[in-house]
Amino acid sequence: MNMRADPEAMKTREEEDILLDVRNVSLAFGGVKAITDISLNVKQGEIRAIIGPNGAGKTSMLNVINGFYTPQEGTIIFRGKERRSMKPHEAVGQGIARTFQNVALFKGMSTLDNIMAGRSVMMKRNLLWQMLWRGPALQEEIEHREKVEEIIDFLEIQHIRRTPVGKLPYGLQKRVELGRALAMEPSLLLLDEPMAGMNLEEKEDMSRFIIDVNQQRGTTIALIEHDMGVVMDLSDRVVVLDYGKKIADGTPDEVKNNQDVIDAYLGVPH
Amino acid sequence: MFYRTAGQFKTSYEADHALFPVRQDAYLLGFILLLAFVVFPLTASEFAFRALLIPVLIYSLAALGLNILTGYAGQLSLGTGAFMGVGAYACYKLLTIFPEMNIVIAIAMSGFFSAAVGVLFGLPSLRIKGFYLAIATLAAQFFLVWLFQKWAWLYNYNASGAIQVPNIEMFGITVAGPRAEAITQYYFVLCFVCAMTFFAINITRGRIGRMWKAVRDMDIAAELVGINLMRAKLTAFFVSSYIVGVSGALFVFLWRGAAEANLFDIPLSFRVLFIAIIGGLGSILGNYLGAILIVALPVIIGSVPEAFGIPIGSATVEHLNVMLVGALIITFLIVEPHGLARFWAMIREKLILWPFPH
Amino acid sequence: MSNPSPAAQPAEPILEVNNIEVIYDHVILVLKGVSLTVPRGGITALLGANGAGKTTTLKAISNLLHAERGEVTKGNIVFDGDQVQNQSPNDLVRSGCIQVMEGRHCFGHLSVEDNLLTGAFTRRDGQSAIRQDLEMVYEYFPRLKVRRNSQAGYTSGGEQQMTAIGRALMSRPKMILLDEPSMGLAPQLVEEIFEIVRKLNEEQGVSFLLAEQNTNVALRYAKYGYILESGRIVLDGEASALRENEDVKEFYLGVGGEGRRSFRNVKHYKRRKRWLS
Amino acid sequence: QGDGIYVPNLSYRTGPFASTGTPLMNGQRDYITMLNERDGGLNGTKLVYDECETGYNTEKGVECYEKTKANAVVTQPWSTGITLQVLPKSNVDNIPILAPGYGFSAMADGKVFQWAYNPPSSYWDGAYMILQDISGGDLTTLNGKKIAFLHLDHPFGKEPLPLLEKLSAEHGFELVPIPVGLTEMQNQSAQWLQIRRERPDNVIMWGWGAMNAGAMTEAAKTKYPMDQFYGVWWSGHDGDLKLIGEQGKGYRSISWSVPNSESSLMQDIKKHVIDAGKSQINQGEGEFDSVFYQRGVMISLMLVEGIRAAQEEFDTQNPDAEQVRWGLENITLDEARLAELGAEGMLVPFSTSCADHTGHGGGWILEWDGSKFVKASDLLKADRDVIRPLEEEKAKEYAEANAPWPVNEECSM
Amino acid sequence: MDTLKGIFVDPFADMIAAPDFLLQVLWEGLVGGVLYALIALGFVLIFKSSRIFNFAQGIMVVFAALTLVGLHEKGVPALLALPLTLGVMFMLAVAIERAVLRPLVNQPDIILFMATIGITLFLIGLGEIIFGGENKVMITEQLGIPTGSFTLEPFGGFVSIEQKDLTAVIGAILLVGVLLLFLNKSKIGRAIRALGDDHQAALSVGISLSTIWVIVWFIAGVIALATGIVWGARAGVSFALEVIAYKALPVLMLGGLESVMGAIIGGLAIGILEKLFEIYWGQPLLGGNTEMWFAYVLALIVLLFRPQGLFGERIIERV
Ligand SMILES: Nc1ncnc2c1ncn2[C@@H]1O[C@H](COP(=O)(O)OP(=O)(O)OP(=O)(O)O)[C@@H](O)[C@H]1O
Ligand SMILES: Nc1ncnc2c1ncn2[C@@H]1O[C@H](COP(=O)(O)OP(=O)(O)OP(=O)(O)O)[C@@H](O)[C@H]1O
Ligand SMILES: CC(C)C[C@H](N)C(=O)O
Ligand SMILES: [Mg+2]
Ligand SMILES: [Mg+2]
Repeated sequence: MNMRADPEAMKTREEEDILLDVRNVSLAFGGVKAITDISLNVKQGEIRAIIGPNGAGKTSMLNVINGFYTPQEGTIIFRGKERRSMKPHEAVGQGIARTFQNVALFKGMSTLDNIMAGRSVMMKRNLLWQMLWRGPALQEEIEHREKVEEIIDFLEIQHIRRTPVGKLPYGLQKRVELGRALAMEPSLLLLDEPMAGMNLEEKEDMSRFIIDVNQQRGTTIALIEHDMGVVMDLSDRVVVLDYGKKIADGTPDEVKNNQDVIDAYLGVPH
Repeated sequence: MFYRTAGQFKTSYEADHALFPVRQDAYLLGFILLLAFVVFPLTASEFAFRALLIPVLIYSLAALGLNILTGYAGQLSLGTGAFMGVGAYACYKLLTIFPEMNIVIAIAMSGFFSAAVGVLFGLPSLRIKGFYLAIATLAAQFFLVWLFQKWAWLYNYNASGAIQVPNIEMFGITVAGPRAEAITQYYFVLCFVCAMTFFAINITRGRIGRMWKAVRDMDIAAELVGINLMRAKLTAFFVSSYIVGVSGALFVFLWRGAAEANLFDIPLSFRVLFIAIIGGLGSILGNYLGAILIVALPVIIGSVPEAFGIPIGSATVEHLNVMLVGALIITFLIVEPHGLARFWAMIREKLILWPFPH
Repeated sequence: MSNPSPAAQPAEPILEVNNIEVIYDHVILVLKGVSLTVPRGGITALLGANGAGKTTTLKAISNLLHAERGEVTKGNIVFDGDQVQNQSPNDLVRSGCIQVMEGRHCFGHLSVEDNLLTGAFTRRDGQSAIRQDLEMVYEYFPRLKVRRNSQAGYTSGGEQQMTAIGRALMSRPKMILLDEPSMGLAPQLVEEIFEIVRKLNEEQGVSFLLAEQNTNVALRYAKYGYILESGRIVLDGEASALRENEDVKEFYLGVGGEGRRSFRNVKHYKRRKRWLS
Repeated sequence: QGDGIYVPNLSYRTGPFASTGTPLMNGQRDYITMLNERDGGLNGTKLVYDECETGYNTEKGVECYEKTKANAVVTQPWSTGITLQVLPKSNVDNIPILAPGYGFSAMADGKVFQWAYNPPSSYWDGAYMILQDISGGDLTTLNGKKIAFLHLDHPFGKEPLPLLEKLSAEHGFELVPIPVGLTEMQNQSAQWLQIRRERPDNVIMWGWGAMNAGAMTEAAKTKYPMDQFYGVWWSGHDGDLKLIGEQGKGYRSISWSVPNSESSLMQDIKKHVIDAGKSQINQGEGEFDSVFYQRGVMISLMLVEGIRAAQEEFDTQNPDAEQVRWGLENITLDEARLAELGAEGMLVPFSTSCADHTGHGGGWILEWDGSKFVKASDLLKADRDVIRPLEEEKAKEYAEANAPWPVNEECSM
Repeated sequence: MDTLKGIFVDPFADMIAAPDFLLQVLWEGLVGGVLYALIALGFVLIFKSSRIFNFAQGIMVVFAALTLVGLHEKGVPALLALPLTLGVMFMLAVAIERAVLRPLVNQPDIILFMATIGITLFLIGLGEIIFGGENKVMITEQLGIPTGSFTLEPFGGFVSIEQKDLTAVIGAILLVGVLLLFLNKSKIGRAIRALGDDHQAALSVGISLSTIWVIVWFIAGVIALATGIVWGARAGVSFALEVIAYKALPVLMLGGLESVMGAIIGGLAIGILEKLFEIYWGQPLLGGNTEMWFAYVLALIVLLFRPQGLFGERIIERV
């Protein structure tokens, strides 16, 4: 029951094809049903928000999409390929990158290294060259370093390049995490509550980055967020989950005024 | 003042990737190398070579190997001693089977044996984590030492069950065996250790090093970032065990001169672990600092009462020594859980700011 | 800008923080002289950007810094008439000051109910009273009742936040230090939690010190607010007054002259303004 | 060590081997103290006795060796493992090794092992003598018997194996080696279950430290007949047997020393050292009367005889290591000399020579009577014709493996 | 072919041929297992309450036993020495809490683990200075523990059972029962479990780390004393005992680091299986001494299937 998006709210896009199609997925942990028979899709180039009360299964949904959880039922079609699950690092290879609800950075490493780690899949030089730090290994390192520096510039985190991320304030950590995900050059970027714990100013910054990534790089984004202002402003379409079930799906305006959503999630109309 | 970094600008990423982005660090290293290659050999006594310098170098190398596994890749290992043993026995067998083989090659090759064994015992790390993984390494520890004892082929069926290093020459100079001079052995070990350190630095700061650290800091996230956990962990076991194996071969061939199986038992593993931890996990420099502390300290403590002519029984000295080492370990952990390397980093940071803090 | 204690503080203070300095790891100076007061029965908000030092302030109050290699090097803190420095964290809890830590910190391997019960560790008033409070917590957070037997480590973020707050309630505190209670919670729940805060405050006279990023909500519920930046208090005042302050409006509430700004139209230039730097 | 003759000892008074090590060290120490007190040293030169703690750990032992070797006239490794490791170095460092009753049995071959001494009997001698006692003197009667060899899994425990294997092949008895790992010394239930299953006619034990006590308790529990249970001289410690007391009655250990507290030597030690409060002995437990304490005394006695010989030969108060080496191969401790020293019957008489660094004095059987060890046989002597070829063969092998290895061809018998 | 027969046929034939011997093997294994389980219990308690992998448990056993025997040697009557030793263990717990745990609160696991190795070294040195290195005899009789043995005679053979072993088995069962009740039913028990998850959070809800730790380390000390008495009664008391700590590690892994039940079942399983393996496979086929590693390899194999051990807490993996 995919509602056709309101053409008015849609931006002009070259393609309208579906990048990711989740079909009838169910996931349970022992007795806990985290996701019950949910279908949803993400179109090429859009910003897709997933909202819902705590414990609704949003994070689980992302985990299913990038292969960390294997659903008991249903299939996922990504770029036309159908599957039930795959190894997370395969998902990365296919172009799915993500950030995490509870910052999952490599705490002992510097910002630069964290973002460089995002490029691990793309780096190939073997141990021997690494050992010598000459020729191809060095060259490869420098090539990727340039790419990473672009991201660092883009996210305006030059000043913390060498700081171990464990010491950074939370907001910056989230930003580094975004950087790491971007370093993977994903075609689908999954963001799990990127603005939780941020103040207004930082949320504005983060919004700007998300929009830029989406517009300049053409990256498709799936976004979980509890700040309704952000969700409503940024997203093209919103899907609402509640206790593992989908209760609404549509443009921000449609969702905002949906009574079920108000009851289950928003509390008061926003 | 000395550590003024201002005015040192990098104009390319290549320069930024140099071994020592801060020039003073390079000077410092030069100074240390000068000490190691010139000053010590000129001044040290035979006792100093055998009781201090050579063991410090070899233990640092072993700790470096362990540090790669535990400090960089986050896989706790309590089996270092046994892997050193694999290196030592491999080298022994290589040299008995091919007596003509150059000892440098034999030592370098023996590392591969322990690397292979390391990877084998590293396989469980794909499923088992943290302290539970320690069991896999302990299984290696106990099983291998048992094997060293029971498999007579390993020690050429010697009645005593020990391996004995014969006199080995290289370019006409005896480098190993009872006739070798301490100073020759020192240089031999020093060169090996320097080369291995250089390689280790390069590996740990590049792609592979990053993969390891990522796995250490958060393996789930590493996996979700596209790092193949299996590859990362097994390369860590490989590289680590290689270095440890080489250090084991050096340990026996260039220092101890002979070894029984139980030399590689758990106290050795713990000693190396101490060095790595007191020195600082995830640091290369730390291994050296740690080794200096753990190797030199007992020697010094042992000679203090003697120097002051205090009549203490040798057993009491030994007991006090053990107690002190225990207390020191605890003290160091409390003062700086991140090890001596962090200590140095702090000093260095202060020096950079000095004399104008904040 | 200095930080004069406002004359019009109602009631006698339950908590006084006097000009404290905090250093981590012997070198990192994080708080550079913070003073604040929480009146008995008041709700006071501590606002500020990331890394401003809110959490540090709260941990200094509940004496938890020690575990992070942090130290109060100057100033003092008085809770309910007693110097905090001389008390251990559990003394503090016993005398009624409890903290809900940022990032939840539930006991992952314990069930939700056991988590709640650990909150009653310092209590000496018997099983039945504790049971009663447990029911009260379940009333506040019905979701917890459903998940009572699940391992807390496997519950969702929101459920964990509820568990953490519920756990604090179980100690029957006089004062709760709430560190970012709204983080990661659904909007409805944020309102609910703040309603609970209000209720506890009004019905049971519990005092609150809230560290919050969500300035909007915080200033709606708090009576008084402090704004912290880079380890210093830069502004304080009645919540209502703060809400009207132009700078606060601009930087913390996101309402410029022409009403609420849209996140979509964020300008691509730095518009950071700091009171101090 | 400015004045005096420096005689270091690689001792162990700690760790799992301390229980057997300590009384021996005390004995060694007290004899030398006694000489210093009573006679003002050896021919007027003080003996400087010094211990370095090894914990019976080979690695530590080698460290101690390095640490003490500078001024030493002798090194006393106190462990077969350590002996084996310092053996190749002794040739380079030129320090004699004195390993009485332990070490590598082939060290008897003085042509090859110019710097090593293991008087008065070697492990191979010991093993042979035990078999003699078991067989009542005729080894051929062992045919068809089963003998378990319970040993510490350490160079020490493995040392007699080559000889035992050879003899088992020659005389047709079945040899069942049962190793005890260093970590299992105190819990030998698996080993003793094996013994119970195998039902050997005799058990021979090469045990040391905590292993002895462990074996005694298990033997009692398994109800293994004590009179079929033999031990090497290091497994005959009063303390170990006291653990099981009466139950140990009949246990025998071969020994080349016998305690005699009434001898004038021991009385001198009592007077000059113990009563003067200069001993570390633990008087409460009858340590003074024990086999091991008095054997310690005998060991120092042998050493001092060697030094004395060097003093006399080279006419010097302070012989150096090279000279002491000569002294050690010219010890003559016959009955007369022992009597002169006040140690009559306390040590098997023997003498060393350039070619014979052991002396092969033989040994007696000591039997535990429930409360102490008593001498239970005449002097036994191993059949040298059987052992010597093996010694020569192993010594040759050793020299080849450690080439270049100097061999002194000038020695003759 | 012969090897296969040696592996799959002969051992079982042996078992059937001498059932009394098999029983003896099982009994020995069981008694060994009880001892392993006791040491493992000490580990588990401390691990549960602090995530500290307490390597010093082995030396605590030695220390407790030596104190008991040492006091007795000094002329203190056995029944007075026992409470005095408990007092010493309590002081030890307090000292460790003050000097080591408190300053190291909230540090990574491995650091605390290292610190316990530091404690081990310290106690070894201290103990040897105070008590000396010799093997001492446990004062079994003086404590009123029945000594002597009796012999069962099944299948025409004999199984000899030491009374003190029997006492040990019964004592261990009681101890475990009490502990289980304590952990699951008492408030302190819950606090202990909470502490294991998050030190800071525990502090923040007013659980006093110091108190809990002293309690836990004291209980571990009591268990150590019990272990020391039992083990000392078999083989005497000396520092060589310390190595039994290594025996407890695989037990822990097999049973699960946090599980009291696991420690018991793991201990018994390992005790019995390693003995069976050594006697029927190890000695005939592998040259013996397989007890050195058997437990570890067994634990490793089990862990491959259950990474948290048989009864350990599930490892929470979430993002
Ligand atoms: N354990 C620590 N060691 C060193 N520095 C620390 C430590 N904890 C916090 N800091 C630093 O102290 C500063 C203040 O941190 P604090 O957590 O108090 O800020 P906050 O206002 O609570 O921020 P947030 O909104 O992100 O929670 C930050 O710059 C942080 O990096
Ligand atoms: N690995 C797991 N094991 C057991 N239960 C799980 C696991 N992961 C999630 N759950 C359960 O599934 C449900 C959905 O969790 P999920 O984390 O997806 O919620 P969410 O929508 O992201 O909530 P929030 O907004 O609070 O983050 C929760 O009840 C949670 O307890
Ligand atoms: C007295 C000791 C030297 C005996 C010892 N067990 C050895 O190694 O031979
Ligand atoms: Mg979530
Ligand atoms: Mg905070």
